[in-house]
Amino acid sequence: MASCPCPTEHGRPAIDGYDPVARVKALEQLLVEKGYVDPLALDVIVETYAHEVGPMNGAKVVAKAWTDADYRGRLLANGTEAAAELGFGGRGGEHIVVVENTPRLHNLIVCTLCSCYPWPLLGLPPVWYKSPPYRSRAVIEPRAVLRDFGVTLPETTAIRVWDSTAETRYLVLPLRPEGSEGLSEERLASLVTREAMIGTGLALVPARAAA
Amino acid sequence: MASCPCPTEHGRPAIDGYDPVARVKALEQLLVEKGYVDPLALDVIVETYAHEVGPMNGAKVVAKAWTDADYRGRLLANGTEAAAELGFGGRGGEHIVVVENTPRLHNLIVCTLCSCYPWPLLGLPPVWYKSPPYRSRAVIEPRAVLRDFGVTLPETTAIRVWDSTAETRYLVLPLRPEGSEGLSEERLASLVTREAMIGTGLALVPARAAA
Amino acid sequence: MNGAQDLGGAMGFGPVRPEKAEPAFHARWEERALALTLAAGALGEWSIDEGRYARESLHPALYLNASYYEIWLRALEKLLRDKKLLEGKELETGRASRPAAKTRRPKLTADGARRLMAKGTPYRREPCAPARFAVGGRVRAKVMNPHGHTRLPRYARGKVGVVERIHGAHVFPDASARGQSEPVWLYTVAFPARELWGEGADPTLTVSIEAFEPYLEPLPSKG
Amino acid sequence: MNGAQDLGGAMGFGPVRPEKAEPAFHARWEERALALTLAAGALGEWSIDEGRYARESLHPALYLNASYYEIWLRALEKLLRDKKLLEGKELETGRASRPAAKTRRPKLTADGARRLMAKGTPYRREPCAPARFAVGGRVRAKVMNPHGHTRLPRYARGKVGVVERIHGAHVFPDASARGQSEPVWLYTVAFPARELWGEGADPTLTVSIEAFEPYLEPLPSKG
Repeated sequence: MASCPCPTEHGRPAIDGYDPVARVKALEQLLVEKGYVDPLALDVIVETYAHEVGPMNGAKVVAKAWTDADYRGRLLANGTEAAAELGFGGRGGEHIVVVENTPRLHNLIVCTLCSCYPWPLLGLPPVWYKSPPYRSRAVIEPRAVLRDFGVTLPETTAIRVWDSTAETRYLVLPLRPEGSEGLSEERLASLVTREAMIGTGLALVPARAAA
Repeated sequence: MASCPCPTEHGRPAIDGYDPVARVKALEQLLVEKGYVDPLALDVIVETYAHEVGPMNGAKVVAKAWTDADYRGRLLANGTEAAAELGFGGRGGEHIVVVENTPRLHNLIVCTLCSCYPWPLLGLPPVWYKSPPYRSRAVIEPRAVLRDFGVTLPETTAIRVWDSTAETRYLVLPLRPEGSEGLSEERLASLVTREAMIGTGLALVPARAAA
Repeated sequence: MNGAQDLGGAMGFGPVRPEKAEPAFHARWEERALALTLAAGALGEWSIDEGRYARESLHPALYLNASYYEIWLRALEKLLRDKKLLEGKELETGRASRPAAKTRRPKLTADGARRLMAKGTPYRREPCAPARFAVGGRVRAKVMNPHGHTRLPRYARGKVGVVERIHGAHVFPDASARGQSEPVWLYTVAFPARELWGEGADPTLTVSIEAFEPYLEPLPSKG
Repeated sequence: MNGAQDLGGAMGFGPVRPEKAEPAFHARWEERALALTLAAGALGEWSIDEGRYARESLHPALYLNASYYEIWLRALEKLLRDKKLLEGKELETGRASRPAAKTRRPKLTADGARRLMAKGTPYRREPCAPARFAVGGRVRAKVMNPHGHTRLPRYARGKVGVVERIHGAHVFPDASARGQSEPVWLYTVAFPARELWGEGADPTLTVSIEAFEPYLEPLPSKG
């Protein structure tokens, strides 16, 4: 007996025989045939989120904020406008709010009700972000959740969890890691993981990033 | 695609391939082999709840309460002792509380957390009593639940729902139906359905009982 | 625990579907699942609350897709494993691979089963202290979210109700599920639906829970 | 609605399982499910909140057993049926059996898709009235249990928090899910974990929600 019934994005069949592979194929054919959907538009959407939009966008924003105090100020004051300065914005990120980690405060983003996430900066949310274990536990035992990611914060660090229950979308500005002095924005961006911008991780220290 | 994924007591396979029929057979064999369980004891338990204990017990209690005001008083004061007068009690009914319907107050029993139920008076709970639709809705929209049973109460009737969150087990003493004057206790008992003693039904009126 | 068992107020499950002339059992495996649960429970290795906790600890995706006897059966297997009466391997193969463990109470006989069902196991105990609350008193159900077993449903937490009945001191499920014995006072506490559900609640509805004393805190006795 | 989507504080789901170097999609059907959802949504027949409601209305036993893209796909089929763009029979057979319905907006082109993703659809609106609450004010999240869509999670209901930010007036999801437009003020309200979870809560934890003004009620400004 499988002891973990967690659904995966790919694998377990649905409980009522529903076959998403077959259904999505039939549905696309039908919607195209009826003239509701243009397959070329579908391709553009897939391409965008498969290749063009992803955590590398958010990482650029973070790296710039680490090196440019004025930009950091603008970013924290109005995330949407500051992201737009770098060309990022749009669908799923119409109202961006950036929250800053400090040595005494760690921020964590969750959407307990669905899967709200800053698409233009981080791309599509990972499976774990959309799944019941994260959504249920982030608001009640975030330290235990962080342990699942291998992160242990000092007990003196306060934790602030932001439940994304509206169209405002949150991004964590992580602490700039030690040993990153003098690095270029590009190198700095390579230290900024998706998890660091959600708050389930920390920015990489340069040695580890190189390893 | 089946649109209703409600599990039934018999039918749909488990989501992880768990086969209760095979498992229970293997488990019994194993427990008997190891000397933890006597198959004759199992037979006695099954016989008891299949044939000896059921809503007919509760119906006798109700019929007696309808015809014997002293008994009714004792029943409402101490359900456990009054049930024992008629020989009913034991497992799953160690602490019985009887609550009385009046023209202005209708009582309904539920166990939102599991399946607590007055076994010695009603036998084993029906599937619907143990299932999420009833357990979730009885405490927030009992009138809608009653409609599922074909029961509509006057809007002026207050509803009292008893959530059985301890080992106290509840039984509803339903209103004695009109047209039942002068009937024998035995005839009266035949008007008392399981649903009437849970509160999801009313006692039958004699004409319908005969039909 | 805030598991899938805590269903009060949840939505989306569809209508209640009563079955006409429902039989006591729908299949032979259900009969045996019930009887095995009772007989194994009589060995004294776990309390009724440990049994409930084993059920509610099932993954919610399993719990909500299982019939009730399937839930019982899965929990029984878990208890037998956890209490080391059986090994996982024995459960998989259906064959004993080591001798039986010693149990607190002997194997239930046919006569013992008759006695068990006729007598039950009362949960009322001698109180350790006087009752803290009186009938008619206003109390608030605590806000609490333990990981262990509790019988305070989520929908009542933080809500203000009135003590209606006192049932004496009973075994405290939260402790009993940890194998501890701790009698506490048990009350019926009634809440107006407006308090529980807010705007749009049925104005004719009152809901009561059975509340163990540690679930309750006193309120200033105004209004 | 108190559906399976309202997961904050629920227990029993096991650990979070991060996937190393997780790709944007795990299978081609996921790509198409996402793209179809966005392209069909662009026809203007339903709001983002109607979409969410379609997902959270799935039977909890289905919701908790489905991957997220399966949830999206099931909801998309439901919306297409409910809005009469497709018939159930067409969905079953995969073949059109009647002409297309008229839609509020035209079919999304490739260029249109680029614009849609680059521009998004902001949810901020002109306010109809001044904000009722100020930064620093104490507010209570209402006790409410609507059957329709809401974005006030159960764990915050009845709890007292502090207004931290005001985001302007936004589309109100509860109304938007019914096809109505009603801008209301949107706040960030922060709650100490002790208020949300009670005894045993992490003393270093504060949790905020985005709270629409109709979810909030004022509190006497003591303490």
